[in-house]
Amino acid sequence: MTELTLVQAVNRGLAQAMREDPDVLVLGEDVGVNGGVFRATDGLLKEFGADRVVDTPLSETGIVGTAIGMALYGLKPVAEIQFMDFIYPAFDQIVSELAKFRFRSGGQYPCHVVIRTPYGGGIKGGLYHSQSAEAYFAHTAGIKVVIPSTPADAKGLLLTAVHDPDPVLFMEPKRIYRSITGEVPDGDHRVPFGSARVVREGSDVSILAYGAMVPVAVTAAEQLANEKIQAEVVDLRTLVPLDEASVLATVEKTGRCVILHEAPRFCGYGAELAAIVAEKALYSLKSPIVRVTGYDTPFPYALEHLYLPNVERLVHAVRGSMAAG
Amino acid sequence: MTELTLVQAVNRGLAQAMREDPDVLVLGEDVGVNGGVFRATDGLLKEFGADRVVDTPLSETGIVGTAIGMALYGLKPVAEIQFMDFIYPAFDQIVSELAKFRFRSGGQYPCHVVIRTPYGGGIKGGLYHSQSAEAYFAHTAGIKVVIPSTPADAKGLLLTAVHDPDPVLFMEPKRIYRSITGEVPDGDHRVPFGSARVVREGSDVSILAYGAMVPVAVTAAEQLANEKIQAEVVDLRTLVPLDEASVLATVEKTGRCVILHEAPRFCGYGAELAAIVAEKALYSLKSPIVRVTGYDTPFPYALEHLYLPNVERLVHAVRGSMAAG
Amino acid sequence: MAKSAGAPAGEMLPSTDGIPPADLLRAYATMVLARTVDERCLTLQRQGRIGFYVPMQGQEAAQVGCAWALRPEDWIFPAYRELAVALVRGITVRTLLDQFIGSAADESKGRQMPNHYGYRRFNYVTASSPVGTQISHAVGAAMAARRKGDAIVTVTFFGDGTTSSNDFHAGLNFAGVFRAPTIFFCQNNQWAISMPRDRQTRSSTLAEKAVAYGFPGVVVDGSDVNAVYRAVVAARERALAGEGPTLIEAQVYRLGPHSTSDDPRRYRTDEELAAWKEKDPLARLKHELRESGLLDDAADARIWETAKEAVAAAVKEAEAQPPVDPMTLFDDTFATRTPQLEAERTEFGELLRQGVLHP
Amino acid sequence: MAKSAGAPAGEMLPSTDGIPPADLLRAYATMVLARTVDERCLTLQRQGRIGFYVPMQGQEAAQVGCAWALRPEDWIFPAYRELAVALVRGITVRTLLDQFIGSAADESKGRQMPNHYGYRRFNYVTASSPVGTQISHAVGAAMAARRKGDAIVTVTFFGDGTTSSNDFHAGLNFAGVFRAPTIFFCQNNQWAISMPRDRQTRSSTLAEKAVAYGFPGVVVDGSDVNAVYRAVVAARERALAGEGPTLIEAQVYRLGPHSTSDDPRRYRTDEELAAWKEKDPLARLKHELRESGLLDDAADARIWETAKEAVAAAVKEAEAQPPVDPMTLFDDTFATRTPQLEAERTEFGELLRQGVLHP
Ligand SMILES: Cc1ncc(C[n+]2csc(CCOP(=O)(O)OP(=O)(O)O)c2C)c(N)n1
Ligand SMILES: Cc1ncc(C[n+]2csc(CCOP(=O)(O)OP(=O)(O)O)c2C)c(N)n1
Ligand SMILES: [Mg+2]
Ligand SMILES: [Mg+2]
Repeated sequence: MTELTLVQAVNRGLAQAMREDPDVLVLGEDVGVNGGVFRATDGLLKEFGADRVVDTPLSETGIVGTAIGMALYGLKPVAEIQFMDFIYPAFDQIVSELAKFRFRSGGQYPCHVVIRTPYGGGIKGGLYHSQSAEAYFAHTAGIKVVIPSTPADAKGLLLTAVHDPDPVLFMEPKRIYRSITGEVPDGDHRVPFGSARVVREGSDVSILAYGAMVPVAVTAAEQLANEKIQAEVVDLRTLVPLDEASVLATVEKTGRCVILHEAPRFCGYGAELAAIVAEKALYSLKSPIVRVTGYDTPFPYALEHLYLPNVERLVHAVRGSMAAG
Repeated sequence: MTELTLVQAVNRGLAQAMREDPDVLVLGEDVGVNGGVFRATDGLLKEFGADRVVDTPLSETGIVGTAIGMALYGLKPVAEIQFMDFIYPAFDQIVSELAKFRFRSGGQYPCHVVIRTPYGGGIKGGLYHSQSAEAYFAHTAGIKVVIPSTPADAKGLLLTAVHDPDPVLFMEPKRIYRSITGEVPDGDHRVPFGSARVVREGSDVSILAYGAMVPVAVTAAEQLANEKIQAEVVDLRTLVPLDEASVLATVEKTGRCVILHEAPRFCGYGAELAAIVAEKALYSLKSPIVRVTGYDTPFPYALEHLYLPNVERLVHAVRGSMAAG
Repeated sequence: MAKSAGAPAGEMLPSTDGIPPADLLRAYATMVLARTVDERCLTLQRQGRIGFYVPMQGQEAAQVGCAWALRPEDWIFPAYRELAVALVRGITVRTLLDQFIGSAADESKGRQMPNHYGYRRFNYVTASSPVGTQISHAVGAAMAARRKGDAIVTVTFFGDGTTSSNDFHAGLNFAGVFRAPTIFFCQNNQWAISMPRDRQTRSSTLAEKAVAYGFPGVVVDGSDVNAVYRAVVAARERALAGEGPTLIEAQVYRLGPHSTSDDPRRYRTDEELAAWKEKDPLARLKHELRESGLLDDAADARIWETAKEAVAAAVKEAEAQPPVDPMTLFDDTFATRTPQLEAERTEFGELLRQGVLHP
Repeated sequence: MAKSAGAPAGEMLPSTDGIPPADLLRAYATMVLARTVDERCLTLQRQGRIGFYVPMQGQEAAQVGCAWALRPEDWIFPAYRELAVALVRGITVRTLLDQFIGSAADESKGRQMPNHYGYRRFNYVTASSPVGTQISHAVGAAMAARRKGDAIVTVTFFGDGTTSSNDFHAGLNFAGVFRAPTIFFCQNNQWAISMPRDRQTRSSTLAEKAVAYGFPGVVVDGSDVNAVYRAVVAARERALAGEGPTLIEAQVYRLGPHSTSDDPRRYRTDEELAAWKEKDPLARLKHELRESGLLDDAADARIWETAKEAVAAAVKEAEAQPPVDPMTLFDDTFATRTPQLEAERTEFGELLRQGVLHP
């Protein structure tokens, strides 16, 4: 066990994977000499050389396209997209190629690329350094979507991703890259996909969250406990595959469901969670489902603090959920 | 009034807009000399000249990017993406630029581009000529998403789109381009955005649909009527802005909600509809919400007929909804 | 006849020579076979026996010349029009027809439209429809092969229109920077559906676009199977010597429609077509073979006859194959089904059993 | 001092000349002003008074030389590093600082990070962060202007790294095909964050990439304000004469960090920096002005002093502006709010009133 920040845990996870398996390599903009703009790949060039830590030209299309080619040939590339807001030039490669290669070839061509990318608000990044674009990818059949919320999960889920036979989009909550530290198991620590984590037990209301919203949910739950409201906080960890059983179990237990994410509400990931609950746990619901999310505008700059869901907004929403029904 | 197919109605709508307003122009691959691969732009080159019916190089990035530049300068470009499956190279331009220009400039730079694109299955087009990608765009703040299901709406909504001050994604259900005809008003016929159409009234269950799924819903409703199940069919027409009031009204009336779309279920547009109902009309629900959708796989070729929601699957689902609760 | 195809054997010849004389007849036979398959498939499509088809007539010499210069270990990243490349690789007509029909015998499980095939055992990567996306894959695979110590090249095929795509730019730039052992084989067939080459881009040749990426671009007469072969052999040697990629522009003409959904009379003249028919690559090679005494009319007729019979037999076999098993729909989205897919599959199976859905 | 900026008046000079002598001192003063703003903003950022900053030191001559050759009617599509272009346009320091601070006085309503500004009244289009996307906009706007009969050009700015982007390829190709009156102004500042120019692409110059699109590309010494001016005047004349676009590569150096989040010592040497500091464009123009008797030390000191005072005054004013009104969050996603946005806004207003959210 070592006490690490989330970004250090990512770094150790990458190093671990690369040490174990010579087919693992890292590529992206500024990942080599510069060690990544968030230092997630710091030190890797020195340890593994320019052949395995590849500084690329400025083209996300090229990064993902060449990573796919590498994976088809048998390497295990981990591509970095510098900010999730810049993943769109690679969207065609991800949606048309990466996600569909196995299917369209009848299983002949698996395509195990991991795409790592920092996402989310809270760093005063405005429209283009703050987006949470998980819903686009969760809707895309053929790609797994993973978001850790702790240093231990960051390493453990990343190692699972690198060894997974399918494409994985690995979203890193950059807002908590350094603001939280935690014990991280040394060595080949792996956290399985599709298994949510109950961060805090509670009997009154379920809060479903992931990534940088998990600490917000926990703080809110602590405040709510003072009001004798016991909130259960569930960290989904992997959006695809979703641990539907855990989602249904907590809602069936508490009868109330509050969904929390940073992305805009309309057609966001929370909509799917709400839909699943409305389809499969309707009769357990004591009050209407509530979503606490970013607003349906582009991400602002000056008003970021009001755009991002925070503890106050969540507490208010949970109180509302308790009062209803 | 003239009896037209849906694709003819699109064609007449474009001609109408271009005759009225010299700032309207059309651009895209094969839209000029060839008249579009579905002939949606047939005859326009002859009437309006190569200056206003622009055959472009093979780059969706370039098509949308130059259309944005034209709109910034004051033209009203209508860009065609040959198949919706090929919109992804333009995704960055749509999501990062088109949808955000007005917001990021504080209202200084509106960006009224219309993107027309044929979407959906049913033509044996396999993975790359069948997709229904509406959810990606409905989740993107700043762009309207419109899908007609009749010839009259095709013309009326298209004319509204061309004159709308905001970017509009206009999705055309190619499967019914020619299979249905209908009376279309001559001249400047406009159908407002944000107003759903009750295609068929019913008291037992609400079917929410759009585009090529509307005729499927109507046929199913007719069959169900034989079983004394009166289904209300609502054609959403515009996914953004959504006519939420009509959605809630029908569900509150019938107490049962079946959502129909071609796209994969997970994080599809139906999830948002389900979420809204679960948030705002929960207490009206007599049975769990049901979604009848494409499966969460890429779009297949040989098995297309089993992938696409059809009348049988919908009827079965409605019966299930009636039996439950 | 299927055996007439297949990768060339023996040592690679110095790059100044064309296809080895001993192979030339086989190369010709492969071109004839490609033409025969092509014409047959256009008919099958018209008759509704296959759903769609992308013909390649006029491009046989470019494809055979290129493919003949490669080794079976070299990886191919095709577009959708490379029938003759597939045949040179040794992929049988029957195998291809299984894909066109989309039966249970299709090695890709009937997942894609006709012409979008691929076979790992032939190092022929499964095609997609979006143009150009394969280009950067070829670059990545070449980098991977080099890293693994495999002395192979990757070759990617695309058309004149596709030089405008994002991946053309990204792929060629990455290849230049990383000196990837990749051959970019552009079949400039003069048209991208209805868009003529001159309106696709203002560069005077497509080959000269390589300047932007710092490596050589060459133009070659794509009706001349030997010229193409020589260009590809040279590019392959360069790549394996660590000197990096080459862009080859083979100038050809698409004699047929873009696809069975296309009507080329809407955008091009009969005169243009007629002029290019004069340069038919099959006629050209036949003429050369006759001049050098390798072929006479009787032998030529036999080659055509053999091709026709082989195709007829393959069609018959392929049409006898059973349809795709519906339950396979839920395979291969992921290596193993997620709980969500498992649930959808169960429900789907139930609908089939109850007769709600009909296979 | 703000008045020293602004577009040049009078007839455009023949393209063989540099900036008109009568303007040269104003051009120099604008460069000094840009440098002064730049240094002040780096300090403001360190002090937490603005959130982020992208410096442009080293690129003043390229930007001023280019902008000076344009007319106010010409549309500018910037990246995020074109401070001196904005100043030449007549956008005041105060206006820019309002944006950097993101106050209620920001004409873009505090929507974006510092440096991402735009002003319709100055024909200076609002920047975004994704690199390159502005390039195809410039092409579309140029086509639109021509269609509307406006004799203007569009000019788009981007860096060496951005030549690898999708929109560079698409934009230049469209411009070539449609002969758009667009000037592609590439500031090759040798680095794309930590990626040196030579590893960005293997072409020998960036200008030669224009070959791929069938129009001229020229290299110009970006430290020489007159050389840049001449190149842009020539390109502008070409464009207005209907001869199409030009790619200009101005070779410069980014003297500072990529942004305030960057530490350039991680990837480049002090020696390299020192060598380029020798070519500081301000020093160069100052030297020329002294040689030609247009400037002496006292006058130079006054120019710097004036700039400093202007900037100090602007900072003071800008910092006194009130914060953005929270309720504006729901404006400008669409021209008029959808029912969904109206509902979100109402709920948001309620949360503010109830003290759940704090402005
Ligand atoms: C990204 C994308 N946009 C549009 C299409 C539709 N389309 C299919 S082929 C084609 C033309 C391709 O021309 P070219 O690259 O010259 O190849 P050719 O078909 O002539 O062999 C177009 C526009 C597509 N497949 N992909
Ligand atoms: C599409 C995209 N990918 C990545 C980034 C992150 N990024 C910001 S600036 C930059 C380098 C740009 O280099 P260059 O084009 O040379 O311009 P310069 O910053 O040197 O002026 C990168 C990689 C981005 N803004 N957009
Ligand atoms: Mg072509
Ligand atoms: Mg640079």
